[in-house]
Amino acid sequence: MTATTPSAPLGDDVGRDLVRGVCETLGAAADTLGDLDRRAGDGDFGTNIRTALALVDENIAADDPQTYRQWLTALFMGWLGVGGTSGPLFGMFFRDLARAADDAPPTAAQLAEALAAGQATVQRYGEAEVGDKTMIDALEPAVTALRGALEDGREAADALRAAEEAAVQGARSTARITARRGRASYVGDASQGVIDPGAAAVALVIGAARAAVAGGGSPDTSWIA
Amino acid sequence: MTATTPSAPLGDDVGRDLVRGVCETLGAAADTLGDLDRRAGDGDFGTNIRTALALVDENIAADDPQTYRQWLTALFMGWLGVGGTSGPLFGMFFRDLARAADDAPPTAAQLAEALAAGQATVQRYGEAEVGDKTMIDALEPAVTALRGALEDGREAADALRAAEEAAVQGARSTARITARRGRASYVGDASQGVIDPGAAAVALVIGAARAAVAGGGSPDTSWIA
Amino acid sequence: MRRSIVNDPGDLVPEALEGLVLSHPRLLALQETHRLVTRRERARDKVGLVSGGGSGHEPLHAGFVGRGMLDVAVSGAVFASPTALQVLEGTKAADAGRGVVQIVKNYTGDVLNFRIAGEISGDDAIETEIVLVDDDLATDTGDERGPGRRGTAATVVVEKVCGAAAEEGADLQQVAAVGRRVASAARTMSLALEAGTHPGDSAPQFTLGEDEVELGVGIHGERAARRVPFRDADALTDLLLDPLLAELGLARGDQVLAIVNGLGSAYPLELQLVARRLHHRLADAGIAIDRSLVGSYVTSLDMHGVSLTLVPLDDELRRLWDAPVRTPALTW
Amino acid sequence: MRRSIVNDPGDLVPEALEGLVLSHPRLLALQETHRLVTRRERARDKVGLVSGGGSGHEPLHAGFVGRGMLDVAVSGAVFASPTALQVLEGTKAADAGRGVVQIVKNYTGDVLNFRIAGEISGDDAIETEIVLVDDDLATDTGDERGPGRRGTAATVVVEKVCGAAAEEGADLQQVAAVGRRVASAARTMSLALEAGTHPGDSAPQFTLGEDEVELGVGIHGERAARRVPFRDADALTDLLLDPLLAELGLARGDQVLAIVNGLGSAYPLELQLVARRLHHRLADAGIAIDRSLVGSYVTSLDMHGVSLTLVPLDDELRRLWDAPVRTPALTW
Ligand SMILES: Nc1ncnc2c1ncn2[C@@H]1O[C@H](COP(=O)(O)OP(=O)(O)O)[C@@H](O)[C@H]1O
Ligand SMILES: Nc1ncnc2c1ncn2[C@@H]1O[C@H](COP(=O)(O)OP(=O)(O)O)[C@@H](O)[C@H]1O
Ligand SMILES: [Mg+2]
Ligand SMILES: [Mg+2]
Ligand SMILES: [Mg+2]
Ligand SMILES: [Mg+2]
Repeated sequence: MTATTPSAPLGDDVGRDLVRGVCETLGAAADTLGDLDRRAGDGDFGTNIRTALALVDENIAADDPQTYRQWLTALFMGWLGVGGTSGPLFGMFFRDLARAADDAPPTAAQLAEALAAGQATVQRYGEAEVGDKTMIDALEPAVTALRGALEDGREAADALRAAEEAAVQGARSTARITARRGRASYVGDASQGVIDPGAAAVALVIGAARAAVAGGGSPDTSWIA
Repeated sequence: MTATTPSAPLGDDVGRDLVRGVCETLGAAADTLGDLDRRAGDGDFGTNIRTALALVDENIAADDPQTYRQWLTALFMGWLGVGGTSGPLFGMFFRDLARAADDAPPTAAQLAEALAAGQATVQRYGEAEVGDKTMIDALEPAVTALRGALEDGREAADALRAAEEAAVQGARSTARITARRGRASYVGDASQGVIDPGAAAVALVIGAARAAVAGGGSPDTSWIA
Repeated sequence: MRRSIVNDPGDLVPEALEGLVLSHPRLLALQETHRLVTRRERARDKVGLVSGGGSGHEPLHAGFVGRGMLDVAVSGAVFASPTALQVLEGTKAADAGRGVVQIVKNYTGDVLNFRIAGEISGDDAIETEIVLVDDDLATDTGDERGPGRRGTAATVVVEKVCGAAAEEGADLQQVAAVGRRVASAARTMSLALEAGTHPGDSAPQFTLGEDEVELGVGIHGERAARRVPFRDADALTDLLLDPLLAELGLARGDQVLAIVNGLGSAYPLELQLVARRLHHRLADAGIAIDRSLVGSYVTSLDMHGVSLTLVPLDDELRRLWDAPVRTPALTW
Repeated sequence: MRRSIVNDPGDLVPEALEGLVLSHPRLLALQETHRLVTRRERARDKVGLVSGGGSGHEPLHAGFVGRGMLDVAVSGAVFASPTALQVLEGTKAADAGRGVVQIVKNYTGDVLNFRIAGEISGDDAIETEIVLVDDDLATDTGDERGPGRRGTAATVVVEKVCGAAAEEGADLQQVAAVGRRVASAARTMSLALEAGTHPGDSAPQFTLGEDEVELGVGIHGERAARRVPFRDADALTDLLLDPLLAELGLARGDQVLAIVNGLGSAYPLELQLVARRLHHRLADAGIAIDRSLVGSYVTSLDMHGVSLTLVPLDDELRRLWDAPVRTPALTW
């Protein structure tokens, strides 16, 4: 485990590890997340994830990314090749992550600001607020927790662990909400009791980022169901 | 009653009387003839007759015919404005009658040749033979009888009376035939026992010609049913 | 249950013609009495072209009146021939002093009324020639004395090349000859998944089982000789193409004009799939689709089906096909 | 029971695009990976024009690629937006160095993906402008914060005039401005007698009673806000026309461009009746239908219905409308 300060660049391989971690974690959870979308949405989220990951793989194979930005570009371009609402929103979110730094790996502080920028972008395009039962319900607390932890002087991996916890917390809280945005809003109270799959996916992404920075430890997925 | 030889022109008003007689006779019989077509055809013959007669009336009103040819032209052009098979066939038949002579009324011999030409035209276009249960079954015997009577030196009205009798005879005989041409051929044996309406119409036309030449005596229609 | 956007069905044809002409005020004019659609500016010093037939096949024929194609279209009621008088008036209207070619789809009523009109127009010293279109391979019985093959989508090609030839200044015989050349070389096969419905009626002209396809269907809702099992777009296309290729005896290196024609309610995605298969098959056979049309040109009300027409091409036909045309339904 | 001429429904869009491009080899080219239909000869030194959206609306959009209209059309699955990546590649393909106008029908997914593609294409230093088409009067709720009116048949007019302006050499802002001018002035009303059926499905997207008409229907099989009693062609036309006239506030002496648009399986006779009534009504009101299109241009699979679009015309729009165009679906 590497200990880094907010202003020190994260490890050289953080881009690669982050992207690989996101792909592995989301790939493993795709069926479960698709089921959630089936129960309170239109059921295509699992397919959308798989399509995105296949495109990311293609991009990696074609472009042989080396730098952090190249790795994240392979990720965000893959997601932009996907339909539904999650494709463009995750795509633009990852694009902001890609822009965290120039070619070098970002610092923890830059990563936090990039996550905040990503949240703002998702909200600019998706117009969702906290409480609408969307990915914002996981993203907003994660960004807040990360910034707070870094301001408190906690080291990068530790701060990301706090962000992950907040994201999981936020995602789990969506089970208590009736959706107001996205396809899930069409099913009304039937979405009660079902975790928003996009929010859960965000929590896994933050978990994958934590793992990449911390140098290991796949995100827990047992809470999703 | 005017007595005329085959080579003497028929009366000055023969065109007018012939056309008016055809229109009155067919108009009066349209319902009955339509019924026959309903029983052994597609049922539109009555409508076709009415449409034709209305157009003939329009032509007469518009063109104010004076000569034999002008009167007959109003008649044939009216029939050519009608659908179905009877429209064009009667139209072309009457066109040949119109061409019996130039502007003067035809002689009885010319009228006979014109009837024969009309029969040939109907057969050229319709490809029906005697026995096919069509207007030819009335027309052929009428033409034969007329020519024969004139050759025998009988006067015009008398010869036309013979033609009328032959036509009625021919038309009535169609009740015993199963149709092989025209719409009636589609109904098969159901046409048995039903007089062919086109053949009946031809008999009425010859009767109207006889009346025009003889100066009176509407054709009998009681045999049609 | 089927319904139509229609007023009194008895007024359908005159009302629709009026709508067409109002929509093309610079191109078309209407002669109401005989239901003639003519060019707004009558052509001068060229062979005239008249066509027509029953309605329900739109855009045929009135949609092909204009520069480079028909001078006059004569409309009968739905699926019924126009009368001889209508055709006569249409023939007169098409005449510009150099004679008139009458383009007629091979149906008893149409042939009768056009022939009669041609004969009578002689009274007005108008020379006429009939070009009979009889491309429908499904009705090729080989019987010399039968009614012969029906006329379908090849009519568009005949009207186009005759129109171009007339515009170029060809004489009556030449225009008729090139039309006959197309008519005798062209063949069409059609199929339907669902019959059309007469305007105002609530049921289609015939019904098919879930697994049935009407192969060799006509454009008047006539039943076809064969019903075959339903299959996918490629296989349906093959059903049309195989007999056409067998009949036309095309060889590697030959060039054809192809029409993928919707019969009414086939939609563009469907026609594009048929076109794709056609291109693949002919490419494999080494036959070049040098020109093509994909769309609904000769229809049968809202019949759901498609027809495939192939016409072997040579330099003259290609030149006439490419010549400029401006009509409501075909413009280049 | 409904059936389609289709292979694997999942392959429908790429196969149909292939069929389209094979049928127009001199006009179009296909970029398969992102389902782009482009001009065969890329235009140079002009503002680029890209449009697109879900499939099932053919000939929109790919049928309007060609000289004087679109440079690139981007196709999503049936009724689904293309992805941001597809639009991005389409935008790049449309760029000839003078920026790209993106013409987008106002649906959440389309707007999202086009906006994103516009933003990202900035990474390649491509300037973009979005022209949003939102002509569907039936969805005019007056609610500022709602999704706004849907985009329907006015798209054809926007694509045509933007295409002509770009061809004339107008700059990015000018091309976008004229498109926005049309979009803000145009209004459309639609109705359906029968919904469309997804390729491969056996039932239409919704069913109507014998006496019902869906008034204000969308082009994705969305149900409309109102069902009204069935009536004849003139009265159906009035249902569309009355609210349009009320909204547009046209005055005696005004001139309009009108589109009588079939939604899929409406057949020409039906559209001609609607056109006729439209002409009569506007003539009575002293409004000139200076230009018009009657046909199926923006469809919803095989939906049986019709839409009416009115666009007030001025000299500039008329000139741009009249400018030459050569595309599969619009040529003059
Ligand atoms: N407007 C929005 N803003 C933020 N996130 C959204 C929005 N709409 C949907 N989402 C997220 O996207 C997820 C669903 O993705 P997906 O199923 O791919 O898209 P769609 O809802 O179009 O079918 C939801 O669980 C939700 O988290
Ligand atoms: N090929 C034919 N030759 C001669 N007469 C015919 C022929 N076909 C039909 N007819 C005559 O036309 C009559 C029917 O006329 P009509 O009902 O108007 O025409 P259609 O048979 O087309 O409905 C028949 O009774 C028959 O006498
Ligand atoms: Mg979903
Ligand atoms: Mg979805
Ligand atoms: Mg009859
Ligand atoms: Mg009849």
